[in-house]
Amino acid sequence: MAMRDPVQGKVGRKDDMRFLLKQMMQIRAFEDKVFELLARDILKGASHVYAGQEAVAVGAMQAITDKDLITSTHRGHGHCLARGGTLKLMLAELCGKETGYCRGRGGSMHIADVNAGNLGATGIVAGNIPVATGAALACKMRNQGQVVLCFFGDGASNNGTFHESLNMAGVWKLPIVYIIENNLYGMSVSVKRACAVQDIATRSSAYAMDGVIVDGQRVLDVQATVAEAVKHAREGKGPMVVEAKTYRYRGHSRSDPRVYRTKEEEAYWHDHDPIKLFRELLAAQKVMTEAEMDAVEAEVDQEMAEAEKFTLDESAYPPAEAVFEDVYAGWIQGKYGLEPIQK
Amino acid sequence: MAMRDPVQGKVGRKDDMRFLLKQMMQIRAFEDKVFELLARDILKGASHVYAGQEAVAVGAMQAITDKDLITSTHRGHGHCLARGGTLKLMLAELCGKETGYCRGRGGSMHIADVNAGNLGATGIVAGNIPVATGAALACKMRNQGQVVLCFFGDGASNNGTFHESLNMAGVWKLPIVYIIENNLYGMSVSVKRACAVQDIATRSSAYAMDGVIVDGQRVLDVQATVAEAVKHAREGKGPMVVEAKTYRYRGHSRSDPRVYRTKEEEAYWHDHDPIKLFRELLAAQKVMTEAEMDAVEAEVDQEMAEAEKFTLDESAYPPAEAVFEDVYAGWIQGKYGLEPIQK
Amino acid sequence: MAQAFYREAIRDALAEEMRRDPRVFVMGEDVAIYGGAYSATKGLMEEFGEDRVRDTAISEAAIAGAAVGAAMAGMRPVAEIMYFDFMTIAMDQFVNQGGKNRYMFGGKTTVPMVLRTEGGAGRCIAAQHSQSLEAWFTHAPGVFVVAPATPADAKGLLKTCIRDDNPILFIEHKMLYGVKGEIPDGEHLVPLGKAAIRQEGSDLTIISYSRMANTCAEVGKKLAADGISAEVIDLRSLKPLDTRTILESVRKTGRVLLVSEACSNTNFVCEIAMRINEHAFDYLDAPIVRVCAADVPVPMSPTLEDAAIPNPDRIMEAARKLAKGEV
Amino acid sequence: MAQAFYREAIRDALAEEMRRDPRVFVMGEDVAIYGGAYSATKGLMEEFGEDRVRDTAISEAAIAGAAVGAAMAGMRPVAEIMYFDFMTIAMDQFVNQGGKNRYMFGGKTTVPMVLRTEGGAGRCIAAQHSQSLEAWFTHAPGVFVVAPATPADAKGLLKTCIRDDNPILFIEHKMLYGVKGEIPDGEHLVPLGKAAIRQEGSDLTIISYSRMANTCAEVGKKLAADGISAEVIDLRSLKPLDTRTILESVRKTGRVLLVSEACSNTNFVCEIAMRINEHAFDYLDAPIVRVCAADVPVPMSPTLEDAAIPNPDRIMEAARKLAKGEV
Ligand SMILES: Cc1ncc(C[n+]2csc(CCOP(=O)(O)OP(=O)(O)O)c2C)c(N)n1
Ligand SMILES: Cc1ncc(C[n+]2csc(CCOP(=O)(O)OP(=O)(O)O)c2C)c(N)n1
Ligand SMILES: [Mg+2]
Ligand SMILES: [Mg+2]
Repeated sequence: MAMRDPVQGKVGRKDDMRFLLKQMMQIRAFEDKVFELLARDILKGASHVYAGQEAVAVGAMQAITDKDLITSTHRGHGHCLARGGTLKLMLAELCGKETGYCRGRGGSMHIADVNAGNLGATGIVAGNIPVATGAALACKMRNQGQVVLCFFGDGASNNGTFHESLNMAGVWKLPIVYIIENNLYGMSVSVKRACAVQDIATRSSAYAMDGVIVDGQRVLDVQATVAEAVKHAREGKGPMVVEAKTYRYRGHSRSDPRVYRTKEEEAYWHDHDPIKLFRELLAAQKVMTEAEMDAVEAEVDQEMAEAEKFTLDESAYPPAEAVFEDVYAGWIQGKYGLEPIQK
Repeated sequence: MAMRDPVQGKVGRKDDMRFLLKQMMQIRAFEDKVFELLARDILKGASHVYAGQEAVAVGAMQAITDKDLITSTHRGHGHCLARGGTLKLMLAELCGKETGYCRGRGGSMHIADVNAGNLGATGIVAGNIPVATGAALACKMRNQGQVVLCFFGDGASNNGTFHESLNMAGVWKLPIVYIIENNLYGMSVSVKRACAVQDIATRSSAYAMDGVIVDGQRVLDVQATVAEAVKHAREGKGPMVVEAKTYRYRGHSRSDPRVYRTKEEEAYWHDHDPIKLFRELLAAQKVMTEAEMDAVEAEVDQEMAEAEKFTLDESAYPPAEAVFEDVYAGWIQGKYGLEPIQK
Repeated sequence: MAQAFYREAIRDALAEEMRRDPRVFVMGEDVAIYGGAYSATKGLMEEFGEDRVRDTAISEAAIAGAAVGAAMAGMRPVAEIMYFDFMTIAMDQFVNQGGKNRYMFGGKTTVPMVLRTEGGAGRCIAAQHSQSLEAWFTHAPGVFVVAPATPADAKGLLKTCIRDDNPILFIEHKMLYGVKGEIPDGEHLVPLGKAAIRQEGSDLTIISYSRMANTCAEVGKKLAADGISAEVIDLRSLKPLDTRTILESVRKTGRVLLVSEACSNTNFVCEIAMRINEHAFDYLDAPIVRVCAADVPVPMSPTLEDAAIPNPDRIMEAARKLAKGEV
Repeated sequence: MAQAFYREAIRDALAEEMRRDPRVFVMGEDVAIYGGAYSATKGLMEEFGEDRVRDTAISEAAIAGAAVGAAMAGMRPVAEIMYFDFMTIAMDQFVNQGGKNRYMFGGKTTVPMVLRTEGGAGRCIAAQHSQSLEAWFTHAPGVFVVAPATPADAKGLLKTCIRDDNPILFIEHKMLYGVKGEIPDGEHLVPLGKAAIRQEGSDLTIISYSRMANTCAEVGKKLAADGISAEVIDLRSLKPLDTRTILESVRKTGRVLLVSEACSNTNFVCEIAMRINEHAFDYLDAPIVRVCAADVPVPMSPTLEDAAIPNPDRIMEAARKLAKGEV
């Protein structure tokens, strides 16, 4: 098995391009709002924001169909949105409101929409790699042509579950694409200091899998490269690894002073901003005018404002009495312990 | 990083060669006795026997010095003997006698001699890979030129701890040599069905480490190859992986009918028996005569008989009252819970 | 009623459910060609093929996690962790993902999976192959815990567990596989959360589960011969727990002996004691007594293993003292 | 006596022990450059260098296991698992190897290591970042469990743990790092296995540990204002456990309230209840009462998180009822 070359994405129909642009802008706007609400202490808890990495989720998700499945990470807002999530239900979830995707039980780190094929974010780094692999096993056994996209970070690739899962997928030739979002850091620890190899996709060889490295800032390249990997998986040729080189703009948490990296490095990546690059491409290829693109941004701002209003003004917290609901399917806490729910 | 070629071992001084031969014979004799005592139900518990793999432990252990450390596996008798263990104390341990290495608390799966640099066997497959890696970290920090040999099987290489540990050793350039005893099966599951790659040493590339594959049936090749890896590690060049291709003769447990492998395959490996091959070499190179070698075997039989006598006739079981001893250093179970041991 | 070994009961339950529901499949180390370390999956590969009976690598985290994912994606996996002791490696996947996904996701998913494992001491295989770790799982929200003592319960409960929509830890016992018992003919299902009263009695209540439930049943008989009337309860499910049956018995006897093969400190039986204390305090005529394993890693040596694990004599002695008011 | 934050107390304990003993070193995720997710290792890398303060990859099993190996090979590691919830990944290495090697090897090795971690709820960070899993470890033979509530105890106990020859799980609490308290000057060591009586009293005994011990201390004061005299015990070490202090108090008050932030079912406080039942049954004037977390994955939403975790009001109410004989 060897390292493949990434596939270069070509500009497509205007509608499609507008959709990609809009999704990236939605994610960016969402994350900006999240940061603001965190600062205002309206949003509780921890939120790991996706700003900077938008092209990965948005590009990758274009490569699959509705019936396919994904698993996400602690940095899951981008995946959720790109998989078809709405700003409203996402923000409501982050704010712990009953109207959110998980009825406020999960929050940022557990945002999920299982019925729509997003098997969820996880607070455990690398925690979803086995889960995704099992989902791919189900896909294979059910034999309806589904594939799984499993997202995770560079840091996650040093966890044991990465190894066990990729080996399992390799042996069983499961229809899954592992998408490593290598943003150069796991929290404060750089890939250089945490990971014995710098190109994580090369690890695919340990599982007799193909690997490919793609520029994670270019949404069309991500789309095309993942599409090829998905095709490979869907055709029964087995799993693949796609490593997208990318960058997160924000600190790991709101209080993170980012001492572990330089201003120059940050500037370099802001220069390679996925939205900026895509706008430049669309303008250069005359797919959309600046004005048209600004209009998309304005539309997104509007939607974001509505989502904020929905969340803060129109959504309630779950009632305290609901605390025991939905731990078990069919059972609920009673006076003496768990009792079957009477139907 | 690349795969290295194994080093070919040369026949050395007669005394040394006699020592290697004797150790291999001791292990074989020990394992035959173990099987016999299991069948007679004198030996309780599970024993994973090393017969067939003798050249690996014996050869590898020649490559290190007294101050170095090793970790072993559930198949640990060979490592213990080759690291300087005596048949008496080993057999006593397996039989759960107070005179054994672990005073009968550990038995086969936990045989250890920490003071002699054998940090022990473990019942958890792959369980000692992190422990060995931590020991290597200690060696590096203490800076006294020690190295660690970490033994484990093909099956263990599919466990998450393999990945996490080798990555840690790779990043920190720890003085450790990972010795994979690839005997083609993890219990009943062949490497073909469990492991996405067949040459496990190639996985070293995922950790920026050198790997090398050696014929595990040729004790001198193992010795020379491991010696080179140890030198590499001791000089601060970082960890290495050595994969020894080998075979276990016996079933995984006494009741294992070995349906997962063929009689032909077994015959092939018996034909490549490590003791047989070494005897042929010593004879061909006129280092030892057949008679001399037979004399070694007789000596070993005699020792084995003494070990049996020691264990069965001269050694007692630990007293039941001792059950609470040595769980904690400095504390013991009292009426109300743990109490400090009064000095 | 036919006689069958516990291991056959397990296998039959698996086979029946696999025949009934194509979503059910089996995976784990050495479950296919080998038929399971304790032969509880023997013959399944031959009947259902390698697709539905899967040998895995030695990757406990991936086994448990893959079961979680497969369950969420529409299958009903029955995964095996060969020894309870190795659940230490699968904890995150089973407890943090499997047990919590439903709740974290607002009730919008189910994780219908069974994780079969096998625990307990008795074979002199020492500290990493003899543990009983059920207390970790009764403490973990989102997962059920089942530990049958008889072939009939093993069969009936395993079938029920496979049909249930929750992640369930199904704990077998290494010393029970070779035990024979009657199994009701036809479709045999045992409900979750219902204890079995193995013997009725009025002087004291002995509560246990898994292998120790059988030991307690024997002790109960011997006590009867001595004129002591013990009610012996076999919990079968530890979560959901049949608190009502326990309380009824305690209200009758006023004396309770709890028996478990797991380490004493923070043993699951402490939860039982706590519930009795909460709901039947005034009925207690004596302190609740526990006979559990010593708080030590299970030693290999037979003399020490026996000293570490509850045996019939010690249970009997504790029961006698309790019944005679000597506690 | 100087004032210090809990997080500073931890850091000072580490720094002092590292200065005293060159074998002591620190490793974990983000402990070096970042100074720890909760800033408890800030400044250590600057003083002791990257060799003795090591950032690791996200490899919890290897972190715990490497600590075990380093300890057996002559060092005294203090490893960090960033959230208690991630101990699920390190269970095998810590519990099966770290906790058992000494016993399995016949007492011929020691494993002097501290695994620092941080648990508890209160930050709305949901089910995988809010757990209190101490019950798993009190149930695991071979390891000690320590959970300090105050800066002084955090410092004094951490120093003691580093000097102790056993593998110790040292549990900090995420809501305590920013709490200030007095710390005795000079060498300050707190012994293992000694509870602190935070308030003396005669009407009931409230027993807790970690953050909840502080909450209980406050509740104790408020109860005093209502004329209820509560003895408030902060266990500090859960294993070894100061059973004597507990029993003395129970013999005096006859009423016991147990408080823990961990899930109720098989909570560690059940072990305390069991010991009280075993050794002071006749002194009990009422059932032992527990206030623990609901048996649910910790929900993110603030209303639900508050409902799931014991709060001062619920503890107060339970204490009042108990004191007034309404239980
Ligand atoms: C098992 C586990 N270990 C540690 C953490 C704490 N943590 C949260 S995010 C993170 C970094 C993850 O790095 P990476 O996988 O590269 O993803 P990124 O945050 O860069 O997107 C860490 C260490 C965690 N949540 N889970
Ligand atoms: C973590 C764990 N999983 C499973 C087992 C059961 N088991 C014992 S030995 C073995 C096979 C190990 O294979 P390998 O590592 O190749 O070593 P070998 O037995 O071939 O020497 C298995 C599955 C175990 N002891 N530990
Ligand atoms: Mg990263
Ligand atoms: Mg093998």
